[in-house]
Amino acid sequence: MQQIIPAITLEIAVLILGLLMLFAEAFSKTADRSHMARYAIAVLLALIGFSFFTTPPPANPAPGSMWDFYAVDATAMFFKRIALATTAIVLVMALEYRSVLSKFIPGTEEGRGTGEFYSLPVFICAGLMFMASAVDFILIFVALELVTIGFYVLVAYMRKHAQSLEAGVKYLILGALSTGFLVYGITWIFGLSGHTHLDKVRATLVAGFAAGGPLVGNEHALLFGIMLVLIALGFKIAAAPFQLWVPDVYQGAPTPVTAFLSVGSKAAGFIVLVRVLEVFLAVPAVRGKVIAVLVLLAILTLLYGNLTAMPQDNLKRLFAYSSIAHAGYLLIACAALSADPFGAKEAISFYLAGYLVMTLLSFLVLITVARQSRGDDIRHFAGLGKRNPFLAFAMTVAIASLAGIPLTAGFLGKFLVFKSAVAAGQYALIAVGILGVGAGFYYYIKVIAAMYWDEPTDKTEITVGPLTRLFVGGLVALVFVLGIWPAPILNQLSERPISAVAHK
Amino acid sequence: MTLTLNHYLLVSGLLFSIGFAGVLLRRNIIIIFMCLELMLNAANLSLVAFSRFNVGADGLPNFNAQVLTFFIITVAAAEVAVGLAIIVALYRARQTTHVEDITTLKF
Amino acid sequence: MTVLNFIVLLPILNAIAIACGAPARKSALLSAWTQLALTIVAMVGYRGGFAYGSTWAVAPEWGLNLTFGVDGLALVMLLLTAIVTVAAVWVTPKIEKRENLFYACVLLISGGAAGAFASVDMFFFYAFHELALIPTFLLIGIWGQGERQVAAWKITIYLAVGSMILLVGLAKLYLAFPEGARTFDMIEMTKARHLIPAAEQGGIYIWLLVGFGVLISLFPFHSWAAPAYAAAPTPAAMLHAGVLKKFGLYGLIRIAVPMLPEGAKVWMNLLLVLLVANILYIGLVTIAQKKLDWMLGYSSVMHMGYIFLGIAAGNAIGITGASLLMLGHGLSIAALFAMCGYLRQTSPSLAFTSLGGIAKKAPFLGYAFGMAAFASIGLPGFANFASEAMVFFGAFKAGPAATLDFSSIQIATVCGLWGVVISAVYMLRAYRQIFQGEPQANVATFKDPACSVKWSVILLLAALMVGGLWPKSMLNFIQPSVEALIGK
Amino acid sequence: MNNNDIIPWFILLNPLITAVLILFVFRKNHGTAATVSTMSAFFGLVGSLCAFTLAPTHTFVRWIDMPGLQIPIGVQLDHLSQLMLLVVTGIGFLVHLYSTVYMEHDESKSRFFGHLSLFMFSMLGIVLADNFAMMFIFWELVGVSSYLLIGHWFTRDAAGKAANKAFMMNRIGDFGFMLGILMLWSTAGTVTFKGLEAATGTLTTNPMFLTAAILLVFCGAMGKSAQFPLHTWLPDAMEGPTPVSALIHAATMVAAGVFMLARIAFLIGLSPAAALIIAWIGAITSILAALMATQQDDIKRILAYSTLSQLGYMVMAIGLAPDPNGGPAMFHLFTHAFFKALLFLGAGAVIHALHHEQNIWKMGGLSKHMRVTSITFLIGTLALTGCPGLAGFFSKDAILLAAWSNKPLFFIAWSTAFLTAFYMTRLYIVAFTGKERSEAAHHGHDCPAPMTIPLVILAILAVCAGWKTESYFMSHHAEHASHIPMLLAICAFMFGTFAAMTLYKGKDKEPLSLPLFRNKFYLDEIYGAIVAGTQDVLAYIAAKIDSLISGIVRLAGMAAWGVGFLFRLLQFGNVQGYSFVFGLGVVWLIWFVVFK
Repeated sequence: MQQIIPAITLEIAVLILGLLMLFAEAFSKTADRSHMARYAIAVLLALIGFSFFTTPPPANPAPGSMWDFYAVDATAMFFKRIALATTAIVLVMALEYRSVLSKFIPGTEEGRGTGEFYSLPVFICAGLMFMASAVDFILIFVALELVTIGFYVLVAYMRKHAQSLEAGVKYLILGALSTGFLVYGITWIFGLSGHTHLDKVRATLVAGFAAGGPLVGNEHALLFGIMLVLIALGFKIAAAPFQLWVPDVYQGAPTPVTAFLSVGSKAAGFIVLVRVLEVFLAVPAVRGKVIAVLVLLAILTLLYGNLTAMPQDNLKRLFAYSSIAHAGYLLIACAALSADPFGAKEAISFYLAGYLVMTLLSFLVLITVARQSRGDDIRHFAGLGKRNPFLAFAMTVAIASLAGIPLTAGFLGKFLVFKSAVAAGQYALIAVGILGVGAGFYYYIKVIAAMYWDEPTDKTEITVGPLTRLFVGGLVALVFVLGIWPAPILNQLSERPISAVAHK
Repeated sequence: MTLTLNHYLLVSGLLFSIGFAGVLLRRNIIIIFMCLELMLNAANLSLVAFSRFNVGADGLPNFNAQVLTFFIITVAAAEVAVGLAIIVALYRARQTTHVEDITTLKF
Repeated sequence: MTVLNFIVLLPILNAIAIACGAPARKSALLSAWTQLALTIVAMVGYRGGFAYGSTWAVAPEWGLNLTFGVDGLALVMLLLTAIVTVAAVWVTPKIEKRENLFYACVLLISGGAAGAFASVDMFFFYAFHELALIPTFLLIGIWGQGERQVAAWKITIYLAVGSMILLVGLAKLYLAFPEGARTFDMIEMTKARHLIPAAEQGGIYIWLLVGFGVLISLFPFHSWAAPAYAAAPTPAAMLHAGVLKKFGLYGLIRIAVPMLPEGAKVWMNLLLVLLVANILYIGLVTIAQKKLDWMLGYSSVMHMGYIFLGIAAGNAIGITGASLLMLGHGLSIAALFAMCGYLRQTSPSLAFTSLGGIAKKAPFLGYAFGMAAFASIGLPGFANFASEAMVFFGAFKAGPAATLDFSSIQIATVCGLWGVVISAVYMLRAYRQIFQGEPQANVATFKDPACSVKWSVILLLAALMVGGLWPKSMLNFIQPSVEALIGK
Repeated sequence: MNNNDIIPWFILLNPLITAVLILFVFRKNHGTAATVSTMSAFFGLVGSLCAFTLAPTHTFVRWIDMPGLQIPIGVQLDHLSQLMLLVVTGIGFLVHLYSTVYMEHDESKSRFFGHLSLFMFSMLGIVLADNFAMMFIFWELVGVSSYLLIGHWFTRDAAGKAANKAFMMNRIGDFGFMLGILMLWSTAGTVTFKGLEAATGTLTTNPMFLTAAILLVFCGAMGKSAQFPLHTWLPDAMEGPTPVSALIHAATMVAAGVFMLARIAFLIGLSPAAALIIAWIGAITSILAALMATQQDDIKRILAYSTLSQLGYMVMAIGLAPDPNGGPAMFHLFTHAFFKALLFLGAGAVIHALHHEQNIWKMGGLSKHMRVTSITFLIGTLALTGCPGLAGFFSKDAILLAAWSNKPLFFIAWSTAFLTAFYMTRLYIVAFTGKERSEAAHHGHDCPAPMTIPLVILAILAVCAGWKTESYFMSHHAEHASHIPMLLAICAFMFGTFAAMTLYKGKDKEPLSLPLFRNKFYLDEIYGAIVAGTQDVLAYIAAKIDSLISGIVRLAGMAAWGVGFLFRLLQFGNVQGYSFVFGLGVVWLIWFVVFK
């Protein structure tokens, strides 16, 4: 059995899964919806398996066909798998979280009304997968909105919980604002190039801004459009100064949604960012400015994320700030994208993969512990080393990886990022990055100190369900495997990009 | 006086700015939300304008932009649906739609 | 699987086993002794070159493989690791809380150090060293004393930042090779060193120097060391000051010296200034200390200056001396910390003024401490003297002969010689105040330590004397490796 | 390696094995320790006697051996070392024998004998060394064994301090010594004495360099042989047990500096400037120490200052007449070893008999109670003061003769000879004649045989060691150009003795009061002030700077935290405010790219 499934089948399957779940939610007789999530997890994991047998795109696709806006290359497939895996783990978290959830939604019975909470991530997953393949501004926009609107609902899902609603409203307003900037920016780029397909946009722009080309003199217009797009994407990936929504929304949202936001939304933002940057950076007339802006954004983001996390006591909020910091590291690689295209792309992809694993691991532990300690402050983790050594160890691994200690996935990601920054000669970024790592150690290790140094305030043992235990164990193993033996991931990325947007 | 592309762009820019100003200045979340829709419509206007003034070799306008416009309208509708639902839920929970009142999450 | 794999894996697997509930002290001791025995087996069976190689592909396209292999220099460092591990585990008193976690952390530090020394691959060389970061943090924070929490944060963040700087330096070095020749294999890199453009070497060298320098507590990046050692539980201080700190020096010898000779020239004067500051300035700071543990911590910082001097010399004599000094210093500081730990356990305070006349009450301790103290200030008969002398010979030879117009490295050598006087000042004063004089009231019930402490100190001192009386036993391993490294 | 080569190795390793055996096996068994140690010293003496008859040999093993740096451990048996072996093992054996009684009731007797054997090993290492590095190694080892022996009674605070001081002063000297070795090695490429001798051509290319190197090496001798200004440790070292003072701080170890200079006499001969400076330093030491000795009350301290003074004599002699065979310096070293050891052991017998009374003004009339001791002490005194016919006369004469060519030095040397006669006579008269001035002095008695036998043997040697032995030390026979120096020396002896006799005969307390001399020219105080003013102040400043550096690091951390806290204030919860910041960001970026 090899390569018989067209890639688009995966998205279609995910969409159908989502629809089936909605039907089940509407027509199911029993109150307990957890089986839906379990089936969905199984299907999503199966789809990851199927994804290895997809057909490559046709060599010369007919004009006007699907391939005009949909590309399948190594990076795209990689991110599709990331989306599937993330969604599956988020569903595991959702299962772990369901007792908390049902307290805050209308309904009398335990479990009633949670079905949408399981099905919406599946739709978002479809959006993420489309985004991974999107090479046309239209598809990018639509996929991005599919994801964003899904998140609006999920963030505000706990309708009896004021903070969840508040987070939802904030996300809604700021998200819509960024959408406005995105489309307005796309408008300007379209206006200059006359195309929405990235490859054609690039070709037109490069020719147009070449010496004597028709567009010479319009650099400012192009830069204006590019900046608007970058601002919108900066919002999605939580780059300073467009990051203000992140801590509030992360803290208010149901924790599985927070995890999904920090992984899925960020991954989606970065894959789009990389795709559009490859277009913008190809135009010599604006390249310098774009890089300068990326450097500025990266420095601001690194400083803001890392320093602001230092005085933080709430773990969810701390992870929110740290996710801003991680966006900063990824932006370092983005700034190196034109000097070291392949290395930087590899760095971004690998960093995201590692980030996914460690973030999901930390949130999985966070949900389990927070539910039983009744709170998600750092002090609720005090003495976890005694209350549940397994979870404490898992959290230590996650923290070590987030902080960037070698032999973990997070370290290898950082290494690749710094390597490409060195290759690009971005020493200011490196200096700020090192500062950030130092600050990062401070706030990450705070968690370890709480877990091992401090005596528990609440001596009850913390129990872990079998599914959660399985996934925690798996993710711990994955953190080490990625950190020590990255070959499988790299092999997926090493295949040179074959889509139209690839550097030729 | 003939209407040039620049006129359209100017109007669209004004729309965008008015929308953004509304977001910054109005206190009621529903009105803020309406202003956000205004910003999307500014984009729509300029897109159509670009499409109209960017006539291809075959003499037809560039339909890509018009397709995008339709998508934006559709997406905006979905966004409004979800957004209003959230705002209604918020109003039910907190009996307010003022931005100053929803500041429990901070620092 | 070679014997080397076992040497590296043993402590790590043992740490995992202990964390999972194996009897802590017994298995830790067993593992440490086995590690030592295996290391000796490996040394006996060593026949030159890089031996006991084994490799697993990790990312072949970057030239990244998990490759183990040792030359003579690495073997000596492994021996240091093994001996200090045995001693560190052995001297550990009864741990009241979370014994298993304690021993697991200790063994992880040891395993990390062994892994780093046994790695041929630059990436894993770096990675293994960092394995010790979290265990050190836990050891100091949970079982430490004094300002343990502040010290734990400080050492962890400081070393993390240093490691990041080092990482950037290593990345620069990796990228300095032309595409196609890039590899993380340090042997291959050394062979291909001529491919590094001379103009770029300075830029790489300074990153490595600062990065490694932080890990080694090179002035002015030393302020983590003394507080951490004063706060750390005895085995952690022994392993960290004795073994882990040598990682940075080993790295400089393994990477910076052979691959970046031009870079070394660019920064020579800076390095000399810093190392002289390490020797003289830190020496003075050490004199000003009023507590034994702080004094030992600072003295360990000070002695790094001599090793840097050997490295700065850049010739076979200096670097061989520096390598031997790593062994000597590691053993002597471990012995001193072991006994300092015992004193701390039994005395109310380690302030010099509150101790006195202990030699009368505890003759063994008086003797052993005296020997270790004399060893650390370079008394002949211990490895420190032979190596310090070689460092001085090598460093002095790096300048011109038969002229009083000394070059900068010769001036640094003179300063280093004066440092020998300074170290005698503080060590002898400490010894006099603690051990000599009439026994004070608060040490009236003082007794010699139990066998475990005694024998682990004896083990360390014996190893020191073997290296000092018969330096060729170690030089036979070190010298060919160093000569191969610097290409003579 | 034939039999002849084994003997020096035996001499060298024999005490080491003994020391190890005592310190590790016979720790608790004091009697055995003393016996083993004394037997081993005896074997050493026998070995040295055999070695004296052997032809010069030289064997070595490679200790450090790499391209560019060879440091052998070798034994070199030649003219110089053969004689020195005899001195060291001979006096060593007698001191061992003496100690078996002197230290009889000491509770750490085995430790004492262990360290004594360790000292013998180290000292013999210096004597036999065939190269500078090895000499330096044993140089340090004698330093440490001296440290251990001075601090034998370490519970006494003064002993600990004295031991420390001795080690520190030696360390300072060794700083120069090592640097000198490095300079010579870097130029000649070898550390062996033979190699250096062969490389004189290279060494003399830069005379300034050679002078500096020799003087630096001489620093080592200044420390070990207690030359001004590094001399202050030697009087304090008298805190150690008296046999130790006799062996280490009178006869052998302190002479190691002179021996070392004799070893490199061929180098000193190449640099007249260095030789002159060495001679002057020796002369200054000898006169200063003699002046200080005139006002001391502690019997051991008087002898210690006298040792200093005589060592200065020897060093001066080296500077004046560097001779590969030793010259007058080694000759004086040879004779001085016997009578000074004799004097110390005699003093020890007095102290032992008087239950640790060391103040000469609390003695008196001891010649009545301690016949053997007082007679032998008198012989020692006469030998030291240069009474014609005794050993000291010949060697001093040789030195004065050598100094005759340099009149200022001769004058100093002559004054020293006069002062020596003065203060030694003072010591003898006050301590041994007149009436008993304390209860203890009434109960003085001669000591048991193992203590008196060494006195007698040494007394015999003190008388006849100078007879016909001078030629052994002279590589070429210079005719006595003038008899004036000899006559002047006799005058010095007579004036000094006479002056002291008239001044001190029958006195019960010090008739002269010269605070400057009594307080040793205040040098200890000056040094203390220098150390306090430089080292301690610098250490204090350095420690302050260091806490500043830590403070900066800490401040950086706090600053990061504070900036983070300030940033956090941006997160004030109002979504409109967030939009505003968003808008600011937009405006800033657009301004940055479009208008800048």
